[in-house]
Amino acid sequence: MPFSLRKIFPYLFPLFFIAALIPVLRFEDLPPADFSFSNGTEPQSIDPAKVTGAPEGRIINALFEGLYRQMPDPEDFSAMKPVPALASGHTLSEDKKTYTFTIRDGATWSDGTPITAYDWTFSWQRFLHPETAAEYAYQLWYLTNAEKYTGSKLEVGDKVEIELDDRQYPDQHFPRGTILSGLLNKLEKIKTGEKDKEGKPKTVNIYHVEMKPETNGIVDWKAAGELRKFTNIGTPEKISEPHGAEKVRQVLIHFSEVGVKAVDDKTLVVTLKNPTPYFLELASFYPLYPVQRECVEKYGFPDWTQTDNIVTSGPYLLDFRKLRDRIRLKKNPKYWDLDSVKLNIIDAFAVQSDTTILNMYLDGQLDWGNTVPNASIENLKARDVDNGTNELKIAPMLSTYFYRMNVNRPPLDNPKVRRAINLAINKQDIVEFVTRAGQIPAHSFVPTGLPGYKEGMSGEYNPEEARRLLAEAGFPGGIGPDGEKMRKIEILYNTNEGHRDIAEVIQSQLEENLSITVSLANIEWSAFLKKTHDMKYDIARAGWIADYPDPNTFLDMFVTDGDNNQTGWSNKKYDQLIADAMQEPDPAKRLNILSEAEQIFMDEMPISPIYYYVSLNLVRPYVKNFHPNIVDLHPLHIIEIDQEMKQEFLKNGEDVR
Amino acid sequence: MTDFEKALPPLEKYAEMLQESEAIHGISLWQDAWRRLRRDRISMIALSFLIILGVLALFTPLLPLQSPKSQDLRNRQFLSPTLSSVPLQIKGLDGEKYDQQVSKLWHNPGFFDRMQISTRVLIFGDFSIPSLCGTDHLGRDLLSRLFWGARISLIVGLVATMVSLVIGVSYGAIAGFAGGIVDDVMMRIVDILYSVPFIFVVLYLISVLSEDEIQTWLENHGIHRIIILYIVIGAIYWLTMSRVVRGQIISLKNEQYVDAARTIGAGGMRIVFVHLVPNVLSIVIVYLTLTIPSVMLFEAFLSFLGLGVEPPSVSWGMLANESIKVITPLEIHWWLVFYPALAIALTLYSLNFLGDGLRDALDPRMKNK
Amino acid sequence: MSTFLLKRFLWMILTLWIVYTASFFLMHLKPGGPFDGEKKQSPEIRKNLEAKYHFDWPLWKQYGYHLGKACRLDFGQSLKQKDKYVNDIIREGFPISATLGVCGLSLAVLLGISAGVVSALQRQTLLDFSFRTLATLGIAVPNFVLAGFAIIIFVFVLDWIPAAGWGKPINLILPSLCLSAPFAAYISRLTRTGLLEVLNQDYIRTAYAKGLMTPAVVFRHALRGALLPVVSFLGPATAGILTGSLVLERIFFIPGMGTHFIEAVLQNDHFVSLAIVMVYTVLLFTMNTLVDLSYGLIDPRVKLQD
Amino acid sequence: MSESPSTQVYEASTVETSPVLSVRNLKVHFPFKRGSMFKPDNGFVRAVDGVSFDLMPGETLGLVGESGCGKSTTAKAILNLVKPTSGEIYLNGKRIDGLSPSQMRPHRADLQMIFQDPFASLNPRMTVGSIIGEPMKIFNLASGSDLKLEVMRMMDVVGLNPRYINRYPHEFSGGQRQRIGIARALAVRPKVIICDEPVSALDVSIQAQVVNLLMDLQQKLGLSYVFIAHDLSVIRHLSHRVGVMYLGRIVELAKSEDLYRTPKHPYTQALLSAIPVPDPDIERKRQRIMLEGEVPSPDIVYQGCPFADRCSIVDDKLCRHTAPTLEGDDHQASCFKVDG
Repeated sequence: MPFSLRKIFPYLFPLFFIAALIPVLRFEDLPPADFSFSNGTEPQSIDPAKVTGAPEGRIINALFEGLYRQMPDPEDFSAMKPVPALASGHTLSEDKKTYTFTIRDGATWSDGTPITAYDWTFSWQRFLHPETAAEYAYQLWYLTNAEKYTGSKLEVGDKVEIELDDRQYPDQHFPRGTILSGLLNKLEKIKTGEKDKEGKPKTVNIYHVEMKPETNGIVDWKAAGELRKFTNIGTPEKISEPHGAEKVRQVLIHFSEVGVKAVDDKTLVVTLKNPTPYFLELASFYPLYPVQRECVEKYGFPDWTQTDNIVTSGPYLLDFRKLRDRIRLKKNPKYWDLDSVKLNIIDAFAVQSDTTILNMYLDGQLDWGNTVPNASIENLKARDVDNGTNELKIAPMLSTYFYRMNVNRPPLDNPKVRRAINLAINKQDIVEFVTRAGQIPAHSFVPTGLPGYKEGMSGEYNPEEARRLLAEAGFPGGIGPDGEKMRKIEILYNTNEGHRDIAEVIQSQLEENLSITVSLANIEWSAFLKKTHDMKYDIARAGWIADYPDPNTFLDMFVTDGDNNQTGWSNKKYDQLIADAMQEPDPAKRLNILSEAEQIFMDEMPISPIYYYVSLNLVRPYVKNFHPNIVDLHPLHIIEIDQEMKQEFLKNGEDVR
Repeated sequence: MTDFEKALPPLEKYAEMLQESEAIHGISLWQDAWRRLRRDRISMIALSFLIILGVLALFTPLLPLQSPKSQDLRNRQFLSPTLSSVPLQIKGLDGEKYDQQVSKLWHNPGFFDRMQISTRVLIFGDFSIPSLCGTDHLGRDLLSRLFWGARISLIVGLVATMVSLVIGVSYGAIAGFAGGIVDDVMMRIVDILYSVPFIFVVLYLISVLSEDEIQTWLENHGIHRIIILYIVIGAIYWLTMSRVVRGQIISLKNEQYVDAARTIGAGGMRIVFVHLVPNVLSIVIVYLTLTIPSVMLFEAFLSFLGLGVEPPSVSWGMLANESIKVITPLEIHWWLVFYPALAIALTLYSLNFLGDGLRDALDPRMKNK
Repeated sequence: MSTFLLKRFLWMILTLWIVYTASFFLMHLKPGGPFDGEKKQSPEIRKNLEAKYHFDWPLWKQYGYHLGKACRLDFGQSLKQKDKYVNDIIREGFPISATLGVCGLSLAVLLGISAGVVSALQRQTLLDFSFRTLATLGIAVPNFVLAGFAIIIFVFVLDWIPAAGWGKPINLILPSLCLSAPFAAYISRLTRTGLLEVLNQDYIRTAYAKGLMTPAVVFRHALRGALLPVVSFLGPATAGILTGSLVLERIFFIPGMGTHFIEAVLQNDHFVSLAIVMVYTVLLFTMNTLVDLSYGLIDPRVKLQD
Repeated sequence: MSESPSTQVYEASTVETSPVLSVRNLKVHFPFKRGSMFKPDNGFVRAVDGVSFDLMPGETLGLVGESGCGKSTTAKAILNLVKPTSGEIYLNGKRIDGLSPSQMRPHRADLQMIFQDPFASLNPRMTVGSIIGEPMKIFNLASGSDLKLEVMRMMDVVGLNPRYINRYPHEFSGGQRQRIGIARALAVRPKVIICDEPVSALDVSIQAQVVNLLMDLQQKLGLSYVFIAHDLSVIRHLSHRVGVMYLGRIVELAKSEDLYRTPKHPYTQALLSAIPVPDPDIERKRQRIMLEGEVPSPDIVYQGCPFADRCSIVDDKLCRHTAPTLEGDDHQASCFKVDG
């Protein structure tokens, strides 16, 4: 080691620090946004087919547009109504199963190319395609054969499409390789001898297909064709070889069988399995928004979503995106309804902590905060009164906070015990003193506020009745038939202060009112989900937000073995009623059937509803056209800033706080 | 052999001297250090504070405190420090009713706590100290929660530190004594573990331990999740300890008394644990007083992530974390921030000062000063 | 020294491999997968999702596949930030965390050493006592509590600094201050003790005897010897800074690697958390090596071993 | 201890003629590494390089030499504290070199050691009682209160107040501490004790007490000593035979009187000439042999006699090519220039 280096070395450390500081001094100064809001967690993606959450929805709603769009009802701003967007209108067939949409003239992509009906057929095919693995794919399973397409399910006699293994970019499923068409003659399932994760034997398929010729994109299903055998690309050689099966990427039901068809550039025909009264709401739901085929096929996923590549259709363009910091949106000059777009630049901050949101709002960094810490609600209300403003906006929401009860685990297998627990929970106290935002104590699973629907009833807080029910169930005073105390019941919740407070209060109420021992367990989110999915809990907290404004979005999850049932509860009559409602074309009758079903549900009580959520928004007084509503959707492009008021407001700096 | 024995004086001769010898006690190095420590006033204040705190924590159920868990949403939310109190309503109850009230007020206390509680009821009846530190967002008494939290936090600190002590000292001592390849490999393992971000391991361990089968197994064996938490934290903090110990052992193992121990046939384990470890303990003790604070802070950090203790148990970390929620620009329930922060800061303060004092007292250069 | 560096490098590779393997299997054995959501997917969708990310493969095969890619520094796509490649996430987050960390660390060193020097020179005065009290406070208060107080004081009472966010140098002040507090405290204690010890030694007395003024004695002679423990503390401090920034990035809404890491761990975004762990490991290892190296450079008596 | 030491000559038993300890061609080499990665320079330090001797029952064998000549290493190698590179060590006719710690343990009851530094050789955290009691515990010689009595007896034997059993080493003086060390060695009733400069760290006045104690014990208990020292006068006082070591070898081995009267090896002569003689007349006339140069580094391999460079009577033809071996019957020396 040269002596000089030893001398210099102590000075190298400070130098190193100074060098690392250089990037700080090179922070770019951005022009300020016209409007900033907190958007919750960082959006997982801005590809409409890939996401399920509300933060993603807010961004995608600004970047893209669907056939219809949910907008505040001019007659009642608290209600949202689907209004024509990229479609200029639709007609509905007599049997309420076929919608014919007309695509709006002048609707263009942000690169200037026109938006046509074919964009939907492509986008929905991509959305349903198994390799897209869209979690929300079931939102489109109302279309005929859509579910079969996603699940790669086939029956003999089905028309099938076969994608050969000749993709331009093997790891991208769009653009696809060569597509062949044919009729499935025979389907062989062969065991490979291996076992899958659950220990079931693995099988591979050999498809025997009678090929049909295709000319100019039209398949001649009548023409005779040769017989070929196919199998999926992962099939081992030792099976495919002896069967003489060709390895192909996908064998799916032919997409022409799925209920979406572009008749011409302007006409899109959608065929449903059953009458679906809320289909227009679905058509304005962001997963069903079209994406541009050229863009997707040119860059592939995820590159097409990058700022430089993305082509969009909505009122805003993606300016830039900084992970877990912000997404900046700028006005789309090619948007068909440019006049209604008021704001030029919008920042969506990915802030999660509600305390941070409040701090940023009060400090003037946010114009709209989408949630509020419980502890501050009273103060914010008082502040509004003091300032004569209405910044804290509270509105009921179509969603329910509830506790699942595992009906497979005694003593919760007894409906009387479940009802006793429900009646022993003082929901009024919880909303008044814990959540404290004007949430409504819940007596049913479906929230109040759906027009024409009468909710089921589970009874009000009544400790005597609860004790009586518990005694009837064989546990008078919390003591079981064997003279032993009823076993300890555990409330499971995911790590979160709010859930913890509610659980602590309920724990204390149950111990007080029923003299049973309740313990609490909190685990982090994914482990919590795993445990509830696997039904390894006694009581677990849950929440459900409506996908669309209809009781069905709540009720159909509790059919026997429903994916989101997770309580083990099953009732034949209930299943039947839900199925009947599905087929019923008359809206009023249908709601009655659903109401009847919910009453059964509430009598059996596999869940205890705690309260109906409210949306909490903090909005600065100079923000116009922000309407609290039942689905907590707030179209960004109609929001306006009253500049005069803003200037005045900022001048009186004291009032900010 | 027999010749040898013959040459020695008879054994019986010393029996009476044995009595006399009992009276003569040498002053060990520990006593010497203690003498010096006693002269350091700040350390003694710190030590007495810690001892008092420990005793109070141990006998918390005996104190006439309010229930740490009973809520009063309607009347007692966010009460600032006040002289009003909530009587326990337990006096005069017996049998089933008494048991129910106890579990309502204290959530399944163990046998030792139950005894203390009944003594408390005997002495103080329903009386309880007013909410001198205010109440929290569910209307619970903060003073009582601070005391019950002290139990958990101190136990977390102590047990985790003990775990780290046992692992760290054994590991470091064995590596240092064995030397050569064994030492190399063992210390490389420590290096590797150093590189694993702790938080990551903790998150995974905690979620693995929450697995149903594992949890039931643990419960059947009477192991509470919080114990696992201690062990997890302890298992993390042993790394530095083992390094410190190893360094000391390496410098000690060439001492002649180690050679002497070998010539009298002492085995490796005996040399390490009888001869070497007691001689590194002074360094270890100083290091311990620094480990306990970091463990307690780590527990607070876990509480921040919501992975700490389960309610209705409380810990200081949890209280500090709850206090963060009420720091908003609109209103600060200052007592919720101040008292937990004060409790943590005073304890850690004392430990730090005690550590400084111990370092001086145990410093061999200070011998006989 | 080249042997030393070469050996260290090989150890780092081994460490990385072990850490990777351990993390990989821990992650996959941990309950709950990346695809679990509040709404459970139907089996078909679930199957498609698992197939897309090769979760249907046997574990060892996945391990081999991902390890192979990781060796080529390709950590694949994020499971949760679906638009992003893992490398992009790190590329975005790392400079932010690095800046924050370096600022925190340099602030800690600067504040710590100055306070330590003042404390040592003014021993047993009020100034010394207040610095020591402050230092103990810095160690004793959890940094998220500190952050809460700092926000109240600097943002709302004094209104000097925006509450949260990232993008301007002013955003850096509060987080790096809170981040540096415990380390500054520790460094000041180390400096004070070290300096006091050195100041009592013969060569310092000699320097005094030569008629040198106090600052010259302190900075030319004493400080160098006293800094050795500070330098050795920098290794663990780096580790602490990394953990500390996990919390502070969350409170101050800073889109750094710590935020990405916690989110990834909590959401089971395996590939992201793996990659970040790798980055952390490299950082820690490099820092420890630098510290070992600087020992030898600062103190000629220390020889480098293996 | 009133008898003058010079009159005490223990006559080796004529019945028992087999040696209690035999060392045959003992070598201890320590490997070392130095140099850079590109120019490695690896080698061995030949600390002990072919030492052989026998120790008869009841005998004291002195080993002298300058510091660094391998005396202590020889002692450690005999006790298996360092691993010998080659050679054989027999205790009571049984080979004990290269045994594992557990195999070695039974032999340790017969073979003990007294260390140089009475401060460092006692564990500062243990009481005297537990220090002396430890070997008894290990060898299961006593337990419980018997153990304490045994310890007190040992303390009494070495001249310590048995009442101080609960005191700590740092509360004793150097001489007392060395007595604790001796008591510890005696605790297992050994036959052979290796004394590694046991008095060199003590004041001269105390030295005599400890030496006398050792001789007294030898007589009473029939011990055999290997007594290592760099001080020739102490050795002369208590040794029956003396070996002179130079650079890891014994260069001269003879009965004490013979060696001091007629040293054969030039190195021994040089060493002896350095001892001041009490009689000032003789002292003035005495011719002192000054050794030239430094003790050569033990890591160099010598072709010829390792002493050749410093030897006053060196014969370049004779001494530079082959190393001499110990020759002679009773009075052995390894030098070409003297006849054995």
